[in-house]
Amino acid sequence: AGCGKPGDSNAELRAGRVVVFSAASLTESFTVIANGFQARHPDVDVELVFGPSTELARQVVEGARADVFAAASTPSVAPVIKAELALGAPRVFARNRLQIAVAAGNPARIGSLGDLANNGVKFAQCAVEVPGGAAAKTLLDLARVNAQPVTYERDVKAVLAKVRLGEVDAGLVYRTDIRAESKTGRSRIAGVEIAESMLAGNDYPILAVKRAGDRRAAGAFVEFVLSAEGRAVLVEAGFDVP
Amino acid sequence: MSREGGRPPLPLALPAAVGFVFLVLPLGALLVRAPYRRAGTALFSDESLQALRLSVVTASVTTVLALVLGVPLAWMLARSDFRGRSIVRAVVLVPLVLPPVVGGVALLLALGRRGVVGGPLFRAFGWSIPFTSAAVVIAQLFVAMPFLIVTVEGALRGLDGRYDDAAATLGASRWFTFHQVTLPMIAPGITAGAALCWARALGEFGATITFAGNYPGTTQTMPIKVYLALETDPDAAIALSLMLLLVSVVILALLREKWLRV
Amino acid sequence: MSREGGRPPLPLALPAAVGFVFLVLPLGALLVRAPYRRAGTALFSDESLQALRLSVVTASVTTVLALVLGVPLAWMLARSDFRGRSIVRAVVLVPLVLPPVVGGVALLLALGRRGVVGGPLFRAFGWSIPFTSAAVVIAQLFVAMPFLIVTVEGALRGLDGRYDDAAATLGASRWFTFHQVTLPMIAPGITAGAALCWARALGEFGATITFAGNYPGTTQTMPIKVYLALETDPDAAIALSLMLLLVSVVILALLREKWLRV
Amino acid sequence: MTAAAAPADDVVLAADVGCRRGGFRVDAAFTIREGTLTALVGPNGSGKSTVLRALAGLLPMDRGTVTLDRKLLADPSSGTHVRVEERPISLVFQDHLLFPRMSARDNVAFGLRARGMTKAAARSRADLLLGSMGLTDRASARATQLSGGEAQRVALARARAVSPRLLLLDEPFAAMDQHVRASMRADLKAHVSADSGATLLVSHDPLDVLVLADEVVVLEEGRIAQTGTPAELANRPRTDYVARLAGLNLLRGRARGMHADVGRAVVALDAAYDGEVFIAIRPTSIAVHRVQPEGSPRNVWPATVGSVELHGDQVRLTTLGPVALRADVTRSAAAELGLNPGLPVWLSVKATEVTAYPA
Amino acid sequence: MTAAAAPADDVVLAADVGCRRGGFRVDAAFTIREGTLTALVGPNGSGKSTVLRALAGLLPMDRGTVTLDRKLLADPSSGTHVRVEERPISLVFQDHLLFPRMSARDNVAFGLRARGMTKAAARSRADLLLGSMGLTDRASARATQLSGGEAQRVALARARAVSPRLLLLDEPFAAMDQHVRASMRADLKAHVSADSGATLLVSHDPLDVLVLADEVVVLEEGRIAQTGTPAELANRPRTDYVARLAGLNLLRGRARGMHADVGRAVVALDAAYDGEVFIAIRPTSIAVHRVQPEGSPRNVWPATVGSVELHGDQVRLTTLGPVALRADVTRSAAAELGLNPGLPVWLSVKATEVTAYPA
Ligand SMILES: Nc1ncnc2c1ncn2[C@@H]1O[C@H](COP(=O)(O)OP(=O)(O)OP(=O)(O)O)[C@@H](O)[C@H]1O
Ligand SMILES: Nc1ncnc2c1ncn2[C@@H]1O[C@H](COP(=O)(O)OP(=O)(O)OP(=O)(O)O)[C@@H](O)[C@H]1O
Ligand SMILES: [Mg+2]
Ligand SMILES: [Mg+2]
Repeated sequence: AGCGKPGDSNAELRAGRVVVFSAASLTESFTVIANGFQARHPDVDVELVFGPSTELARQVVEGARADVFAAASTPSVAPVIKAELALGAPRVFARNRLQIAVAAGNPARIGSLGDLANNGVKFAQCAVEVPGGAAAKTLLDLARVNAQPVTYERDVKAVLAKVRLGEVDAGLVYRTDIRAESKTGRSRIAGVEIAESMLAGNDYPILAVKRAGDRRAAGAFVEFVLSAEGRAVLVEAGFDVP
Repeated sequence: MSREGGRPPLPLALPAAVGFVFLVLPLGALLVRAPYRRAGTALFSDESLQALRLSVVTASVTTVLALVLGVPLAWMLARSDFRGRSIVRAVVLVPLVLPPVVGGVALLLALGRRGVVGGPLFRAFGWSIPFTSAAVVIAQLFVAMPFLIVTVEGALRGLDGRYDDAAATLGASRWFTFHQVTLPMIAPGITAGAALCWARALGEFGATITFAGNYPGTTQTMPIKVYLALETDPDAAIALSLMLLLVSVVILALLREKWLRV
Repeated sequence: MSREGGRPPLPLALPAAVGFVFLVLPLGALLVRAPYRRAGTALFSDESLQALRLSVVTASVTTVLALVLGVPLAWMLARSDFRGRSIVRAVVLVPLVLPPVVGGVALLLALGRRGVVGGPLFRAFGWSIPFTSAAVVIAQLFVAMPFLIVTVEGALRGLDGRYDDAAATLGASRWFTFHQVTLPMIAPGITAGAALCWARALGEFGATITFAGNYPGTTQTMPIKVYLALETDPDAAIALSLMLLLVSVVILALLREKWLRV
Repeated sequence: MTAAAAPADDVVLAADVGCRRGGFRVDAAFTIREGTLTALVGPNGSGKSTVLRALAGLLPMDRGTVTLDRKLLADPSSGTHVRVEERPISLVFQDHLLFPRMSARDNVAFGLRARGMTKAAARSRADLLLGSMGLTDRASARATQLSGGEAQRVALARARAVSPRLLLLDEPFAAMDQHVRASMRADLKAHVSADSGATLLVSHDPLDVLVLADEVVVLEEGRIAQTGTPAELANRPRTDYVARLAGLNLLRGRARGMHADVGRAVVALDAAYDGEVFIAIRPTSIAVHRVQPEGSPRNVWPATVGSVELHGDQVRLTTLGPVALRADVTRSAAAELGLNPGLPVWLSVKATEVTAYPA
Repeated sequence: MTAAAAPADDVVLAADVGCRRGGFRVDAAFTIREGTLTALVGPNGSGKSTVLRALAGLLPMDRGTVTLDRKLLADPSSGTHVRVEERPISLVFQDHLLFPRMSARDNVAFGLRARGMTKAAARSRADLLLGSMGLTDRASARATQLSGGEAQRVALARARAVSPRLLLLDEPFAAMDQHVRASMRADLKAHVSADSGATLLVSHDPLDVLVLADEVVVLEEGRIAQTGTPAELANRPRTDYVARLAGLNLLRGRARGMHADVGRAVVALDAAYDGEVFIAIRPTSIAVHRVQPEGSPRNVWPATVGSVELHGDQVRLTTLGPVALRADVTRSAAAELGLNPGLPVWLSVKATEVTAYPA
């Protein structure tokens, strides 16, 4: 239940500062979004702090200065809610789906999720303890694909690195990751769409922190992320938006 | 050596006490706040024990390899005067400073399937090192061996070189002198270096997960398990850490007692 | 010491060479595959330089503190015979084995706003340690000081205790003896320990990000920056690591030359 | 003589040292008076260095007491053990133990600086001392860059710099050349005669004992075998070791009137005794003959030449037979007699040249 | 005499050592023949240990050559430098340098094991050697648990165990007691007389030189000051150091016929000389008087007593005046004359007691 009224993203804001804790996978999107926000509110300084979601959550709980917290999974905001530091309920602002990452040219000829179970195919996924791994497990289970990865990486980027370096033939990663990779222009990675991808995915929640120095500005930033402008940036990055 | 105690001087005892309190406080807090109730289940799962065993075994293999390769390297640095010695020394320091994850990337670039050395190996024999327990050892060795080398080099430099002279006048080759005279004299330094190396290998996480990956039973070491547990169940992570701690401190203490008695 | 070179014996030179190749290969691969073209932009951003400076400064402060607290602690372990010495030694080994992230959690439990010690401090004075540059130093100290302690203890144990006897017969207190006789004699060991401590502090990531966070400028050290860069731009991460590497190896080499000349 | 008895007024050190080292045990009690030097002598491994270490406090005692200037320094029975650095005692170690990373000057200055003297003052005092030892130009050399004799002189200077009440010297002259040794000896003599506390000197050189010692304590196998002034020891040795130190032959036997039975022979004595006696014979007073001599000497024994050693103008023989003796003859006499190992000879000594005293 | 000349048939070592150590420089050439012992003597810091280290190969030479058994071991001019461990040379260090973590037995066995002998064989050989040195019961003790004299004996055994062609001994007896020293000396003498290569002995003890040495090399300030047999040196010392070693007074002057001018006095000689001469006078041949003596002695000088030292039955004086001399008088004579420092006296020496020889 919220007590403060979330501000309108277009309303005038007093000069101030917003510290945004955001999941590392949002680095590119939020940098663009923050620039957009600042263009709208030139007096407000947006300071972005990126890191692993769970690490950031722990920092918020331990009293780190944070006004907005955008996480890469719903469970990772739980400690903040449990510590009663959320200003209102977290709101899902983006959703990510899985894709199969393969080396450019797809040498192992992976065409579907089922190909991961083929003999001799080495693939990597995230550990089930992290959101990407949980999604991958759900997806494989629901799609009834009995495939064993050679490694449970700690996050999607590590999976991507293994694919990039050719250590594995394929990896289960987020669409956004492959999109970001291809944007660099000299990508060594290609994506293979998964027909069943809608069966599992990952929600990105955002919330303003109760302790926020400037609740109005924090609220405004949350609203801005959820606004059309923010959503456009996220879609561009490969997210599904609600 | 020969004189017994007396009270240690304040300028030493005081900072020592401060240092000790500083180190013991977090440990104490960890013990006080440990989730003992819920610990049992996390601890005695098969997977935890598997990870613990893998950690202890790989760290021990790593330490043995580090002794075999690192002590001679330390000797070369301390006692031999060859061209490029400062380059070798710099190279030895590199893994100390390199963030472990980057170390893992470097290992992939060198020994991975498409690596500088690993590539030809893979094409010729079909060998692929990553994702095996051997890769765990390699990652740990890369990160932990420098600790041994630097410590042993320090011990060698502190040694009175005249015993080497005495050995040579008795017709002993440098190798004979090394293992008969030098090694016993730097035993405390080697013990210290091996302890550091073992501990560092046991706690290694970044390079291991990057180079060797994470698969229960073959490459999932305890620190990796702890890291992942932190994502979902911090209590379990603390319980696992305490278990790792207990086992390793007991092992180190036992070895130490045994070695220092010699 | 007094005799010059001659060729080093094969049983030493061979493993030393293997060890060296093993350490240099990944570094070489890193250098070969480094993204030099794109490196510049990543390197000379303000944020990178800030992170580098923060890293070097905090690691240096950490090393100084570790020397002040750790050398006396090592002396107590090696030379003083007090009850509970084996417990102190075990405590010193703990941070070596504890996964750094758990170390960070332990520090939060002890010194955090809700910690065993940090709680009362916060309530009484409003002091909060985490997420400050001081917290970076504390995290590094917790993780890195044991390396110094173990190395220096090894050096002390290798020392001929009779010089202490000689000093005592001249009326020197144990403190005077310590800083006039013992310290100069274990200088190589202290150098080694300080180098290890500095390097470990410089590369510290897990405990720092957990206990100190990662605000650019105040708590974002180079390894944290590298870690985050790995998430978005692996090439930049490698470039940053190489920069960290270069700077630190140069600093260590310079200090080493200077200290060893004494 | 034992420390347990109330010491005389001018006694500086009253020691009764009981301690063990591995399987070796020392028990020795003696005192040293103000301004005197006591020589502690004995064979290798007899426990001399051990006694010195115990006095300095470097070795825990398990029995006895050490009292310096009426202050109890050590008494295991009451748990007293004054710390090494608080005893006004310095020790010159047998292997000198100079601090290897310091210059000779800083080694000598060390004790003064430990007592709070400024670095500059201590150093200039050290330079003075080194100068008086003829080491001015080596003062800046590191301890490891000194020759053996130089190092030993620096060690001596270092111990004396702190003006201890008890100076313990463990073979301080062993590595010095003749000239330096003589001058160090003279120096020490001058120092001791002043009001300088007590000095305990370990040495294997009879000359050191003769020239320097007021009292001699002979240690053998960890126990005191004899004590006395140098002259007493030189005239009436009571152990083989002391006899050798004094350059005498020593026999032991059972006397009855003017004769003593020494096992395989009988010795005619200078006077009448009864019971166990020691018999001392000077090597130069032994005459050597190819044929059995006639005439005045009352002691005549057959013997075989054991070894022949040239000592300058003299030849030293050891002889085997009913009485094993060392005899000194002139070089020309030795040549004339054709002395060679294995040669059967006759030895003769006048009864007046034989000194007997109760054992 | 120099190594550069073609060495004689039985020359084992031909050395011409040129090297520096810090600011100190040594240049010395000498040879040693098969089965002989050369004594290397000289004041503290004269470079004896330096020469030994250079011969062993522990110190690089910058000039000269070392040839052992006709094999060139070192020659900086051609870059030859046989490695230390490949030279058939052992060295007993002045500070013995026993391996501290090993037992006495293992120290002695070390060189044999380094040559490939099995551990058991080397140890039993070591036990034999230690037994012959009277150390059977200390064989298992660690090197750090040995007394000074014991350690030195072990060091000697260790060096001899490997049967070197050249045995270098740096004051090997300094810490030994009289008895042990005599027996070690006899032992060494027996060893040297056999067909045993060459031995170079550094010692400050004149007796060692007298008893053991076939040749003596005197080193002063890094250069050879005199060489010769012990007798040559004892009779005709050419430096103050040698004179002191031989126990003589040495003067230097310019002779004209039967007299020599020694600066502040004139000395009547035993024979006629011309030019620079050395003059040696035995301390016992100097008579001391309170009033100017009349009669036969041709040399009479005024003097002042400098120091008086008691050496057993004898009193040793040093005198100041136109000629500074050491004189030995009997104890009774000294008492009679009331000799005390500062006393003006007259010294007299017969011309026949004066030995002069060209400088
Ligand atoms: N640390 C030790 N442990 C066991 N035994 C020892 C130890 N130190 C000395 N000893 C033994 O104790 C005995 C006495 O040794 P100490 O050094 O007192 O002899 P010393 O009279 O000084 O002889 P030296 O004239 O040879 O120096 C020796 O037999 C020696 O081997
Ligand atoms: N490492 C060194 N560096 C500089 N000078 C040195 C070094 N070692 C020795 N010296 C100097 O060289 C000179 C000769 O030393 P050496 O040890 O050869 O003398 P020595 O004849 O053996 O004297 P002693 O009889 O005292 O043992 C001495 O003045 C000494 O101080
Ligand atoms: Mg001794
Ligand atoms: Mg010498």
